[in-house]
Formats: sequence, structure tokens, C-alpha cells
Amino acid sequence: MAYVSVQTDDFDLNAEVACIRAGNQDIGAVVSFIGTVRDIDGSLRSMTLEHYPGMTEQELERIANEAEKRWPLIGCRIIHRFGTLKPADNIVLVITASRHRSAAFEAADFLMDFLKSNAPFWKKETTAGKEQWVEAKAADEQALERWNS
Amino acid sequence: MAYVSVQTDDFDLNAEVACIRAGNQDIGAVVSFIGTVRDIDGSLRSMTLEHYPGMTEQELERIANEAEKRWPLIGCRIIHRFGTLKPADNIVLVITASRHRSAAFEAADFLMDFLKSNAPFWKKETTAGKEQWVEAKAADEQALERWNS
Amino acid sequence: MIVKYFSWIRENIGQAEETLSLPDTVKTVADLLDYLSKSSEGHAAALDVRGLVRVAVNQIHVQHDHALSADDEIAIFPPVTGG
Amino acid sequence: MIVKYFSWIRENIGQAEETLSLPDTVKTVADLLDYLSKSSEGHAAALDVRGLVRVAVNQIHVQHDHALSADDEIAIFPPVTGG
Repeated sequence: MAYVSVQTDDFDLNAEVACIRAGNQDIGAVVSFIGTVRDIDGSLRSMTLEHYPGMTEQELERIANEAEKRWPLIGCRIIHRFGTLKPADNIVLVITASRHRSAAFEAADFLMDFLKSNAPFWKKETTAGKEQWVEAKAADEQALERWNS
Repeated sequence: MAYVSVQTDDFDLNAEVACIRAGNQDIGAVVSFIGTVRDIDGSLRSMTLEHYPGMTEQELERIANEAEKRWPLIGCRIIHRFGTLKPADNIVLVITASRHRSAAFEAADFLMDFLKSNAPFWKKETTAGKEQWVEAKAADEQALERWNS
Repeated sequence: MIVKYFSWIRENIGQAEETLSLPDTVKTVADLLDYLSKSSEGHAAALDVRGLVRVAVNQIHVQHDHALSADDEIAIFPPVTGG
Repeated sequence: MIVKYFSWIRENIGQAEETLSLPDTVKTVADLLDYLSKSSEGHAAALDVRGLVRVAVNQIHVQHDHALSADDEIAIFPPVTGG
């Protein structure tokens, strides 16, 4: 049921939401999360995402299946881009659909937490003078722990 | 900063997300919630939303301002429709944008909980034989209490 | 004082709005609900279960012990069901 | 055994992938990391801080005590930063 895509192309939010809603009149709630390339101080030129082809798709499907086990989802879509992106470009899209809002909200939140700590992507930032790999945040590991209680 | 609209017209998700992102390169996360007219067993013909003009707008603004006080949001939009809608039509859209995902997720969740229990809207369902006002759910009152702790 | 009704409370009462001059004994929202309940069978039916009656004064939610002023805009409605 | 490297571990080692025939003494992921660390300065630098070394075997995340088989596909990378 879940749809997963790892791609260089951008995605279209309206089209993806339409896909998840198509033919499902029992959907009452659709939650979308878009993660974007952030440029806090105007110095970022580009961001390059490397990934592990094969494992990435498998890992995203595993995460989506886990969400579908935990919540009564009617639909679940994950699209993650790789390659070189510009400031404000889209990186990732997660959409969940369910009868009631709490399942859609919680599942989308869960998907992003698991994706952040498990999907094999690595970001490298290019600023005026240099290239630098983004460091993993302790906050992301902590966010994961919420879902074990 | 928050944008609030109460309208009969449908909304366009892409256009609304574009509005919130325009000119903000420090956004890293955009969460959208769409509430739709649900038809579980195929019997629903239409749903009519009545509201309290004047108070509705004021209440939605109050709720948005409260969210902006609690989380570091870069943008916040609430659009709620009224009038007669068909199964699978859009009812409500909430969008939040922030630097990090937790603020956007929590604020959107909070906005929907407060809107559900405070915005003066009332739904009436029309099925084959009859019209019936939708009853408020105890679960919605309980959802509110989460935010007081 | 203007009193507005919404949803099934409006339908039971049979009008969306009425303008009232209240006796001095009506000091709070609870007093107003008691007073209105006596004005017709429709009012009584609509306001019968006080636990289902929500009130806004000047477009702000209030409790039933809220004190009223002569020029308030009152709205009486069941629990909201938007979103 | 195929070993793939990603992100700055790949850059430090200077190649994306290598094929190895391991001695019998290499039984676990931890053994493999020790063995690789001795194979070049780049490897040593890349794998120096074991707490920053994540490993997948046959495209599944594993702990450092995971036992290896001769035909495993191993991937070695720093903590992930997607999303």
C-alpha cells in the first residue's frame, strides 16, 4: 500500500496528495511533511545528497510498513530526492492519510523521525569557500526514542 | 504573520504552500493538514457547514496567534470552508512552516485540536433519507488537554 | 441585547436571532438561559440540556457564570464540530 | 566480500567500494573494522572514531558485534543525515 520513491526529480505536492486520495472517500485527514534545503545566513550555494541505492528504497519501505502496522493508515507515500539541490529546494515529502487526524499526524511524525535516523542519505553543504558534510544531530536520535515508550 | 481565511471556495494546496514559503529560505519544514468530507459507507450525499461570521475569523486568528507564541513558526495559514460540500471535498487546511520539523508538526497538531473544539463551525450531514447534525466527540475535548501539561 | 442561535439550537428555536430587553434579574449567562427557556417550547427544547449549550459573548467563548451587559452580542450554540 | 563506503568515510578511504578476501580471524563487524583500519592511513583515519561508524550488512543496519559471512555485502558509513 505504501509508495516509496528515491529520485533526483522534484515532486508535486498536489499530484502526490491526489494519488493518495484517489478513490478513497473514507479519508478524513491528510498530513503532508515537506523537508527543504535551509539557508539560514545566505551563504549556502548548494546541498548534495548521497545515498545507498538499493538499501535506501528497502529502508524507506521498512519504515513505511512499520507505520502502517502502528496506525490505521489508508495511504502512505515517501519521496526522497538525491543529487545536488539549491537553497529552498524540496528534499523529502511524506504524506499520510487516515480516517481521523491523530493517526495521520502521528504516523507522519514517526516516519520523519525514523527516516532521519535510518534512511541511508548523507548531506554535504557547499558554501562560498568550502564543502562540508552535515553532522548528525543528537536531537534526531532522541526524537526516535519517543516511539519506544 | 498568520493568515486566516473563512471561505466557500476550495483552496489549492500548492498555491498555499508557495505563499508560506515565498521569500523564506530559512524554512526547513512545512507541515500541511487537510481535513476532508468523509463518507464511510457510501450513504453521504452532502455536508453543510454553518459558522458564526465574525467570531470564526477572530477565533481562528486567536488560535494561530497562540501557536505562534508557543512555537518558533516562520509561517502559519488556516483556511476553513463553509457552505455545502460533497464527499471527499476539502473542508480545512492548516499549514505551518519552521526551521525544524518538531515545531511545524506540533503546531499543526495543536492548531487542529484547538480549531476542532473552539472554532464556531457546525456540520450537518445529508444522507438519502435525512439530515443530521454531527455530534461533537469527547475525543476532541480530550485531545485539547494534551496541550495544557 | 442581541441573541444569535446556531445549528440545531437555531432550528429548535425557529429563528437565527432575536433582540431582547431583559429584566434586571438576568445578570449572568445562566440567568439568560433560564429566562429564555421559559419564553417558548422551542426555546425550552433547544436549551434543555445545559451541558450541550455553549455561549459566546461579544464573539468570545464564556462560561455560564459570565456576567452580562445590556449591549452584549450573545451567541448560543451546541458544541462546535468544524475542522 | 564487497565493502562499500559512503560520505566522508568514502572520501577518506579514497574509494567507494573494494572486494576483500578476509582471514578467518575476522568474524564480526568489529573484527572487520579493526582489520580495515590497519590496511591504510586513509582507512585508519576514516574508521578512527568507532562511535561514528555505522555498518549495514546486506543492506540492513547491524551492530558492531554482528557476525559476518564470506558473501555478505558490507556498507560502512557515518550517521545518516537525510530528511
